Amino acid sequence: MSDWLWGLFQSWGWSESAFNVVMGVIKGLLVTTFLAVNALVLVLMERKVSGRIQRRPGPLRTGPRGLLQTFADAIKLLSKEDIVPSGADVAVFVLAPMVFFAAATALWIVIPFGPQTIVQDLNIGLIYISAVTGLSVLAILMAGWSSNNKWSLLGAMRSAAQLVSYEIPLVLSIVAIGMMAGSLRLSDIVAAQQGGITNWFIFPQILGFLVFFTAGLAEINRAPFDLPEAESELVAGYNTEYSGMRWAIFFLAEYANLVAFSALAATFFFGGPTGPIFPPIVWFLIKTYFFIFVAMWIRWTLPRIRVDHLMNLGWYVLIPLALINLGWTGLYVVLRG
Amino acid sequence: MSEHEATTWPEHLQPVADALRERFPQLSIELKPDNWLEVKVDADQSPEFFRYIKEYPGLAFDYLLDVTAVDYINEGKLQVVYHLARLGTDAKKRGKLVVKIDLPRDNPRVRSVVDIWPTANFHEREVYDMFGVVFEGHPDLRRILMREDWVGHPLRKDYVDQRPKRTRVTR
Amino acid sequence: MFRSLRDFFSMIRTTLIGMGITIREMFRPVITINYPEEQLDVPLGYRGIPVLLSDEEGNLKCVSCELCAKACPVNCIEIQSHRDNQTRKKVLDVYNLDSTWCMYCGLCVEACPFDALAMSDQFELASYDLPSLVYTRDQLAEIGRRAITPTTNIRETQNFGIKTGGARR
Amino acid sequence: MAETAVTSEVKQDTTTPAEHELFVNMGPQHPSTHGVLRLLLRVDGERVLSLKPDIGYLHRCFEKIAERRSVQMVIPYCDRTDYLAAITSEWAYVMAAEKLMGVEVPERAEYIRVIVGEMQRIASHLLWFGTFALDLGAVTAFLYAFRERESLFDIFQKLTGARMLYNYLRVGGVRNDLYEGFEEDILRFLDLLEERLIEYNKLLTGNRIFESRTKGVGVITKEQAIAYGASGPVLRGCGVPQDLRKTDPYSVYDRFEFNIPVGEHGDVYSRYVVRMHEFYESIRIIRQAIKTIPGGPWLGDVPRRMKLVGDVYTRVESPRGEVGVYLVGDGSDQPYRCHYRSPCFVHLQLLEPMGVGHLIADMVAIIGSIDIVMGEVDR
Amino acid sequence: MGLITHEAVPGVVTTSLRRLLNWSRKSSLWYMLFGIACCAIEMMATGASRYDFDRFGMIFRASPRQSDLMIVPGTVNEKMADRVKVLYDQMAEPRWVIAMGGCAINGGPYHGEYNIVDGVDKVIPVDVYVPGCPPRPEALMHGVLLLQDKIMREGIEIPAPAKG
Amino acid sequence: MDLARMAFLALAAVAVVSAFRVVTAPKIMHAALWLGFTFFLVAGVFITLGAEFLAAAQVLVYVGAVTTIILFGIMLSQAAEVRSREPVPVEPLEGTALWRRGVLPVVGTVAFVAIMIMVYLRAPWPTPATGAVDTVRLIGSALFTTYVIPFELAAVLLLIALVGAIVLAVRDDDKEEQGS
Amino acid sequence: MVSAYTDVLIFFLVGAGFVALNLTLGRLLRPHNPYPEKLTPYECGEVPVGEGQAPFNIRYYIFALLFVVFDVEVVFLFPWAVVLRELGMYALVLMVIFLFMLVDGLVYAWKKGVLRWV
Repeated sequence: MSDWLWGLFQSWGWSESAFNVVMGVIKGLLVTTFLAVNALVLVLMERKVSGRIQRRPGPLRTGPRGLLQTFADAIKLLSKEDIVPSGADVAVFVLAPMVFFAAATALWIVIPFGPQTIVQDLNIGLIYISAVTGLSVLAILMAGWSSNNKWSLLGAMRSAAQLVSYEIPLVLSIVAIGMMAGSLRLSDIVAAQQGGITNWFIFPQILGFLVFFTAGLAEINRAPFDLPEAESELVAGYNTEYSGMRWAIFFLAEYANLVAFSALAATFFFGGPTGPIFPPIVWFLIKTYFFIFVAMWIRWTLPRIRVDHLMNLGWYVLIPLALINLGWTGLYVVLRG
Repeated sequence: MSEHEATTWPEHLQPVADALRERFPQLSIELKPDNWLEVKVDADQSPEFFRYIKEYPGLAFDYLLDVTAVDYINEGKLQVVYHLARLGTDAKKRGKLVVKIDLPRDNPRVRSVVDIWPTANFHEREVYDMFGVVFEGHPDLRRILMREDWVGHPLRKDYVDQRPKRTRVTR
Repeated sequence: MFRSLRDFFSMIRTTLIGMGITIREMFRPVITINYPEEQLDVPLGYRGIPVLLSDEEGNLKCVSCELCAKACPVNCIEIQSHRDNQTRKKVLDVYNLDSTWCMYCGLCVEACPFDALAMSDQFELASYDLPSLVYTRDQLAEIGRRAITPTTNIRETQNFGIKTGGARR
Repeated sequence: MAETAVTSEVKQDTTTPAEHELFVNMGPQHPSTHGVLRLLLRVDGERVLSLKPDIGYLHRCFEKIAERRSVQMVIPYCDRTDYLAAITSEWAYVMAAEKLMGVEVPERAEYIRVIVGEMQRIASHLLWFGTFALDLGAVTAFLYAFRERESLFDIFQKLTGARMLYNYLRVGGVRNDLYEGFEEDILRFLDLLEERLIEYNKLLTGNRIFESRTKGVGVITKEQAIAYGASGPVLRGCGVPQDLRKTDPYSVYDRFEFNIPVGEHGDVYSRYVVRMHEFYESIRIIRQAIKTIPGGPWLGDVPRRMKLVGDVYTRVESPRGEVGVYLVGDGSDQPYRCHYRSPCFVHLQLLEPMGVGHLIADMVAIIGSIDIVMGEVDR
Repeated sequence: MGLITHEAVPGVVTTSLRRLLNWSRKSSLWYMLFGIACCAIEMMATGASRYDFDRFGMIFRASPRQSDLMIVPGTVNEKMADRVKVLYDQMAEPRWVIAMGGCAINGGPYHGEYNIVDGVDKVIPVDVYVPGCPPRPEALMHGVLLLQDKIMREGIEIPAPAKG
Repeated sequence: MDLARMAFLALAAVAVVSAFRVVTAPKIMHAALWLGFTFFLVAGVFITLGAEFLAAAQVLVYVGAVTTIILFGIMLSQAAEVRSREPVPVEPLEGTALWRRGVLPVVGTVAFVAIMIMVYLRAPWPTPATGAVDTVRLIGSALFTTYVIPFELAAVLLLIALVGAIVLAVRDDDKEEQGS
Repeated sequence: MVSAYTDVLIFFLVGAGFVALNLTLGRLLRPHNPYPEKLTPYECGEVPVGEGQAPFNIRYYIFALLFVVFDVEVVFLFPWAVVLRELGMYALVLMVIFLFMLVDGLVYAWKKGVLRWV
């Protein structure tokens, strides 16, 4: 299709740059749609999974078997009043969800849907991932600060400290992946794991996976690390004052991040979107949704960790483990050549 | 009350009564159901009494159960009632004590026992809130259950509700 | 640090145990009652709204003695009656039961010496406005009649399962 | 809108704000204050520097109401004080009335009371377990506890006709006899519960995160607990084996064999463990009572005209601690004064020694661990 | 002001849009986690597995900003009344209120006592009254179904069914 | 003019405007956010110059970390006017203030720009990297061959920064304890 | 190569645009009825007391500072990761030395107890 479009553009006498821009917009819209659809599915899935774990059916009455539940939620949120509390810093308040969602979208540029199906296979892919995930700290701080609410502020400070602390082990475990593949390109990482399960990085990188998974859960605010929004403690954390669509955007972005995290876990450690029989996109979805399910499963099992233990876990456990993993990976790579 | 009654008391309560009489010979001690000992104390005597029953080793009532009051409007008095106990599984050492202090209905004042039993804090606040009994020496004597701007003390028998009527709100 | 590490691994271990529990529960059947479509059987003796009972001919058993109104802790029962000139019996004119004041304690039923009152199984009383929540004599009698239809298979003296009248012995 | 003094006090404080300190209102509407408790926190970051409980948001004039109703009519109101343990609050009141009227309670009624009382303890502890888990973020454990609670409610419903507020105890006995098949029902439930308790322990008690959140948090010493008049699991969690069922037995509790579980450290975890053990003790008591329950009437001879004379204080071990009722009668059938001593009202004072120096997240655990029922606190 | 107002506007497009909106609102009533008294426990029980509010698409939110439905489960007294008002005010529109239990409807067993506000509708407007003391979970769900009916009719001229 | 050049100019222009806003924003919070935005745009400028690694590092370190630290700083700051969400009142400059706050910065800026221009004119610029060159690999090789010593010195520098930060924070705490 | 990054820019814009679009769409549908009581900051039903924003303890700052330091370190790690295979043991040793110094700092932070959460 891209070739056909390119031909069309050439016939119109447009330059390659213009073509790239148009293609970029198309890809962006596709990815956004993908994220939105995913979020719709995930919200329902989360409610169904949590329901099953708790021996109840979950949404049932909206549409057949409750399938339209998230559509109803979305439309309702869309038509819900949008409150900007008095004393809030309006510009920052409005901007925060945008930044959060934009960062969540931008992350998807480098995530491979197939061995070659990547929006842009940047050759600094891994650094790009590290850099973009860091942006959500900014958004959360903006949201918490601008709300003029104490719970928001507490939530924002918490989550900022949390994200900041878990970013490091996360990135360190990503570096180890880069070492294994000898490249920062995600397509190279997928390629390096081709040829059967034994080539998956999970085996030499079991420690790295542990660190990545734990830190990743913390980075996307999933239980047991869902402290920023800890309902029983901080009411709703940094988004206490957000209502309607603005709040929904945070929600959406968090689910987008969950999908991204699961996709990355699959890509880094489980061979990425490849496998026998099925086309890559199917494998991509299977593996991604497996990790999404695991994240949900964990969420509905565990109590919430306390904030100081969270920090201890980050600094005293995960960073040392990540460094050990780094050393081990270095030896592994050097010795195996 | 009288001497001959005392002989019918359960054995383990005798030392308690003796210890009380030792310091306060005039004290009337009565046996109530469930082996409660009841004493009546004057308001001006109360600080000394409470300190004594807490600190005297033979008594050592370390556990204040409850402080409340009763408004005997016909007799023109407010009675503050303290329920005390000693902890312990040993039945011999167990003792339960009811202390009653009569106060005048207008301007009832009594010494606070918060410094002896910290638990009295909320109880006394509640009694103040509901009956208007002023506990002297209480660290923080404010209304506890009612709104701060509430008028009157609701559990008094002559209390009249004087709130303005509220009307229904419709959308 | 080693303590923290140990903690971390024991955390993972106990998490896996917990996840084992939850996944096992996940494949068990749901226990939910799908309310408007299916409904839990309200057990015999459940205390819904108090209703007036009728005898076989469909006449109210109530003799307007007002014992129920006196026994009610919240005064939610309002009774008006007049004495019929011919039969010299009291006739119940108004029997208003405010379902919002009622605490469904069943004391009125216990007070009734004529088995004329029973706690029904009716509890779906929600409404948009307040006046409709005061149940009148006829409404209460209607619910009461519904309950003694033969299909419900409840003995008459034990309407709705509650022993009426003198639960003393 | 009138400000309460607590608010104005804080306002005074905030006019000279200390360095990096923040005043936070926790409640009355907060997910984990178990109703309408309000805590005024002064925090530095997330560490609590001082806290003041503010109550009265559910004051429902129980004591005044009791003065205007006849003896039997007060019982449903007793249910609504401690709505999670309606039976035990009824029990304390009914016992007081019986003492004032000199009514004998038949033996069967006492046994039934013990059985429903312990069932109530299980129900209350199940709810506490659930909400405590919810406070700590474990939603699933909450729903599991409610699941078991529902099956217990089925039995309660069959027995008393209501789910939560039973109005089951009467002066002189109980309202109705155990229904046919009660024995099988309750024994089946107890077996189920024992099975499920193992599950709870695996899911929550053994969990490392849970342990780290509860151990060493909200510690009070034995002396503090006694000085503040704590009772029930809060006191027992500090290592004081005080349980009215054993130390001052009422009803027929002295005929059953059971232990008083006692904690060691006086922290949230100890209180948690004490309650978890109490499940087993209650199960034991019910099993014994079911086995040995005598026949006979379930309601004693009560004079038609009830007269309350004198004053009496009765106490009962509720799931939360010691419930006391101080009942004064003036010869009529209405109590002249009815005072309800609630354990949680007393325990609230312990929040300050427990909570200061901890994090906001710990406050949630602490409040959960003392198992507050606001209806009982405010009455 | 949005396209959709509270008044009924005739027209096929607005009506079907309105119907869609109403459908979405009634299907996703997020209720505020707000417990006052005994009824709050039954409210929690309704949310629990046996009855499961989630079937109706109802989940709880702690913040009033994100909730659509305020279930007032319990007695509102003078001290609480102002807070209930504040919380109601802080909810984003559209918002609904269910008065759960006799106490919230008009004081219930406590009506007329000192310190009791006789019904939460003296403070905030109430849409559906659910009597009971406390109402069974089914009764509360019945109330929710009534509210859903009411929401479906909002802004559209559908004759209300006979009350019952 | 090709797209890269165009993008370069556009990004640079926006960056300058944004940098200007950093200085003129009435609210300090906004200033910090403008600064973050400027960093972000500078990263874009780097990309147009073919330095993708540098750009990513810029986003990672400056946008992600440095802006965060500034935001933290604002939130932690004790001074009420810094924390305030209200605009800071602008006072007219006079006397020494004018000299210190008006003239000196201008002189400094002019000098800085002059030096920059000089550097620009005299430096031997390499030809911009084209297409498929893996800059990361180049940097890596250079780092561990030519620039080994500076690389290890960077570690020392970071260590010093770390220790310095800790010492400052701890001292601040001590002071508080004495103060209160 | 620049074109690869136009996508990045476009994605950011599309993300922000998606948000803006939704909010604009919502504006057509949603009620808008602000009044002072509604706009008061939420504080569990109370009228807010004091300022919404108090300064935090300086200890939080340490986390951010450490983060910056480690972020810079990570920037060095990435090129190293890529070339490790070619350069072999030599680069590994260099990096171990590099990391060792930073870990030093971390250990120092532990010992000083500044990583304690307040």
